Amino acid sequence: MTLLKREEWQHLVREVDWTLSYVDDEAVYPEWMSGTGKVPREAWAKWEEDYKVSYPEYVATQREKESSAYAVKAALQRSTAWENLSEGWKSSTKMHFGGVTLVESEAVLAELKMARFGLNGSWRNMAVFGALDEIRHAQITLFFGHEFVGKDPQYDWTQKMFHTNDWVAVSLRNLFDGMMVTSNVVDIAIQLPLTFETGFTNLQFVALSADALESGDVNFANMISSIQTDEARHAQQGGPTLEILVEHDPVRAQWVIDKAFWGSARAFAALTGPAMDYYTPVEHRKQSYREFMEEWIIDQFVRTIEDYGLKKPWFWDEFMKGLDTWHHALHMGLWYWRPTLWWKPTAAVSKDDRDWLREKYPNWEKVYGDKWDVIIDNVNRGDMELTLPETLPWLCSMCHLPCCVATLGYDNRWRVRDYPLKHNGVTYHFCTAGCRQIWWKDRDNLNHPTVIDRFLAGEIQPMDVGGILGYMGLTPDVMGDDPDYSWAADYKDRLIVPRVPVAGA
Amino acid sequence: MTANWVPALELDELWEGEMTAVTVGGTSVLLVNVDGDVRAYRNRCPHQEWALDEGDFDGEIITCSRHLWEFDARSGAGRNPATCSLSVFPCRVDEVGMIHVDVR
Amino acid sequence: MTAAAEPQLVPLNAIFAEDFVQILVPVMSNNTVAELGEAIAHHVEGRRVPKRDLPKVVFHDGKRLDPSITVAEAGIGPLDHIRVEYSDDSREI
Amino acid sequence: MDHPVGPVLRMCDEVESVVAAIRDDNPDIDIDVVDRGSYVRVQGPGRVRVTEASLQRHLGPAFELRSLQTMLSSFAGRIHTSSDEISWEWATKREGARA
Amino acid sequence: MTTAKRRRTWSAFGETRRVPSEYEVMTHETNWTLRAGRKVPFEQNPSSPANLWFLTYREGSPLKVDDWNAFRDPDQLTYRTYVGLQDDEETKAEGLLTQYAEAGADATLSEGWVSVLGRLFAPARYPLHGAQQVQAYIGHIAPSSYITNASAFATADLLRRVTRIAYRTRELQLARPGSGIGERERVIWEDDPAWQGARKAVETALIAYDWAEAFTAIDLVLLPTLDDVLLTQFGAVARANGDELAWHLSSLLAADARRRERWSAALAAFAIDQRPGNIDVLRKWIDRWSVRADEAVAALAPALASAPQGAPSVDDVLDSARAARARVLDAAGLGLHPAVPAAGV
Repeated sequence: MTLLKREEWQHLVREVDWTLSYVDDEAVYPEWMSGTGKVPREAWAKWEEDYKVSYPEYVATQREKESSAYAVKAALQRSTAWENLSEGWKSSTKMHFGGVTLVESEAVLAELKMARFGLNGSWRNMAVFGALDEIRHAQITLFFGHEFVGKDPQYDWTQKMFHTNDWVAVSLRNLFDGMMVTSNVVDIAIQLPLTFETGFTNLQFVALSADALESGDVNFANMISSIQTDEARHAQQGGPTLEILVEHDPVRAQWVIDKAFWGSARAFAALTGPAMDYYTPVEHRKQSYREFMEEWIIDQFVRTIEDYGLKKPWFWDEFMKGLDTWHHALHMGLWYWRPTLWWKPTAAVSKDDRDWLREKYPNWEKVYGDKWDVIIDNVNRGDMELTLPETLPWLCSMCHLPCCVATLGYDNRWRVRDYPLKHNGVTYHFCTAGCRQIWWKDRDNLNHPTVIDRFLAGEIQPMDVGGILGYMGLTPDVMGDDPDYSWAADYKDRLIVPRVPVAGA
Repeated sequence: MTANWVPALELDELWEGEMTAVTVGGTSVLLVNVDGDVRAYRNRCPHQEWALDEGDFDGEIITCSRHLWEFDARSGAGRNPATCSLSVFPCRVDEVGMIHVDVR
Repeated sequence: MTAAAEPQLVPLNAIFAEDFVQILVPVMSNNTVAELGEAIAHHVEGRRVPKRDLPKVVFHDGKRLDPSITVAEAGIGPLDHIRVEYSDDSREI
Repeated sequence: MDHPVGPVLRMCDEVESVVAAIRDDNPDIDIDVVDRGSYVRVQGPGRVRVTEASLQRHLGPAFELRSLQTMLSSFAGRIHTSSDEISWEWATKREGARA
Repeated sequence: MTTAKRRRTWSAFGETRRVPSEYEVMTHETNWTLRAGRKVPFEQNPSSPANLWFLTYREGSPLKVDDWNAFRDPDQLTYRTYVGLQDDEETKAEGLLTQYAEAGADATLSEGWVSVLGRLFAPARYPLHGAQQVQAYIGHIAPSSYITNASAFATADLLRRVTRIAYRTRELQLARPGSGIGERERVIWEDDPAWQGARKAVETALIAYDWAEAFTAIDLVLLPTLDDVLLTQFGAVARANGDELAWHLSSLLAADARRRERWSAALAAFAIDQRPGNIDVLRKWIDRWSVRADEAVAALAPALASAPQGAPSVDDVLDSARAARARVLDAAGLGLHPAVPAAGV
């Protein structure tokens, strides 16, 4: 072997920092871009990645990945695989295509920012591979989503979703702009690669692939699990950054992780939760959302941060309790406000579904069953107007998701409680104590109108459901509806006996 | 001999860069829009009679999905191999944007 | 200046009984508290919460309101939080 | 298992061979395999390694260690990559990466 | 035959009757911070530092066109084509490196040439890394995803070049111990007068925060000028000194530079075509950065001129570098003698 091993020469690629003298260091690495904070500037010289890769290895390996992903695509292109998927599962993929694709593009901007403003040459080099990876993810997802545009116009939202003011777009832009681009690069490295990519994306890209495969969607399973192999590498930018930050400013390190964790947990409850526990047909669900969260987040991620000498986030109890409620309520909200979606949300509350939900979530029936029963009876009676909204759900001023978190009170009753905050004479409402606390600490950046605020300010005209749908960019060919309401059929018989509510039931 | 034009497809349905199969008088015809000009070919690869509309068209080249034989979309001439070509049907677009093909 | 008595639009953050979500409900400042309760119930009762043949009770800032007074008289302002319960569930929460 | 670490491999034809190579490279510990269909969690206590030499024994002499990355969707523990082997390690205090 | 209108592609392409290319499908308007109808780029307080930065240096750039999304990379690179292309190129590079290593070529190089390699070739990883940073910034803040992606690929190309210089540096260090190669690059970059013009230019380019000025500085002026010295002229002199490997490797790496110049010239030409007034904006920056580029070359030229064999004169080095820059500017419609005389030159 006459080629040198990577270990022989890579230090020279990594040693590319020099002392600036024609311009100020502070001008090239401005504090609010580079974010060294309390960390001495020279401390970043120690930054070193664990997962090393060189350019020639990178292009060779990535070419292999691309060939195999597109080969699966080509093999399935002329099969009827897509036609045979359930509408429920297709909705999981539409949600992914619309909700994730351009996030990958924003991650390109994040990586390029680290490639420019990162405080160590090795970090900047690693971010260049990260930027390429994220271009790959955006492009492969756009390519796959585009294949279906002719079959179903909802796939147009693969490219379109984030260009609209759909409430999901507003919520996710708000989260990801802060997590990926508008923070300084030290915080970005901890929020994006460390918290988001070594934690939460595993849930959407690895765990969900298990449901995809069970549902017969080989293409999608293959695409997302292949994407995550890149994340596994470039996510390693987080570790060395966190190590240095923890040494010099552990309070900031803990806060940045906590904030990113909370925002991610809220978003995944809205997107991944319903896909796993409702849209995936019950017979194909590999594990529940809660079980996947336990496998990927609670065990794996918490172990990682404790390994760095940090603690569980301050909101841990509230978050853990939310594993049994957040995504169930968000699912109901997505279903009830289904015209605002670019997929066809199945309610998925047949008797079999409910048996499964009760088994996985012992409180499910008590908190959500009675509401679905009212909806089921309206569907079976044909009172469809009662299953459609005439107003907006209140949106949290922090996560921009509906305020729909029920908690168990001292009186042993489940209620959605208000978390208000008065600031400069305006009352803000939050879905949880966690959201309220984060907003308060970051209020100068995050004080941003929700769709409710915009509506009340008269920005949305006319001020009715049609005006709102228009503002959100929804066209009649895309607007969501339940695929067939077939889950209600199990309960047709009970309409014979009028429901007599029992006081205190 | 006069032409026997049969309406086959609205031009609106065939964008630049697209190909599609239509049936005209019992014959499967491949319509291809190359930079705004429409061509019509017998929808059979001369190699093993495989339907060409199941193949790929990149705007210039038609590729049969079966054994990857390639043809110039403008002329129907074989590129790889160059020894055979597609059979061409006369084709025109009328003033209301309907594509007509003569398969007789 | 318009007269103080001119009715104003009062958008509220509302929750009805054990419903799963807070909703936006706009009322007028000269609506009565009873009308306010019904306006909120309209979006929920028989839609997600079973309709019950019981009077409704309106809470604002933890206080149970007299159904006969107006929204303005009750001191309810824009963006305030309102909770509506059936009367047998009217323990303060 | 105490301190489980190791790779999460995406579904592909080579998974069984990779697992066999990992077992060869870690003869003194139990390697646990959790199969979830589209992914397989491979873990052992404390430290798990896999070498290019073992992978080549199971997957053929042309297999390059870097190609393992095409299957590596995720992993538990601190990763360490060199030209000859990849390892995953439970570390209570990070000592800094090694070249 | 169906009569219902079937959607064929992204609605973002508007009223089109052309099927977009794979490149367009995967590149078109993927940056939501540029969405139509936005009040500010980021979904947060309009006066947040990030919003103000982007409003100033992206939206507020004096280089303006109505729709940057109409720009296309002439090479139409996508990720898939990029990694395929570069894997082929790197395979060629590794073939060369293997072949010359087996032949023990480094041992045969003259002392005089080794000293040119140590002074001119090995330290280049520093300015190229600086250029890599600026190229990343351009991608970060560019006003269209078409520009962001082209710039990201160019950033990776610069990392490729730094990687290959590092690899050769280590080989030379092993083959020629005592030459200082592999140890003195940072000192040379920071202190050797030959590099101070380049260092000043690169450091200054790092703080050119207007996206279009950064693009002009790096892609239209500094790199086209410096690449002529560090790749083209260096390669020719290397060959004259019996360093066939350096000559071959420079030719391989020059393909990346040519590709970057193609899209850069196309982007400048696009801007001028969309709004003729842009020619004045670009010229002002080109004039400013050309002075710095020429100073950089003037300082470097003696290092190349010290080669034992086939050394060019200092003037030849400068003339050649200026001519290389002029070719890129000509391709952009920014030549010294434009067909249509522009005002204010």
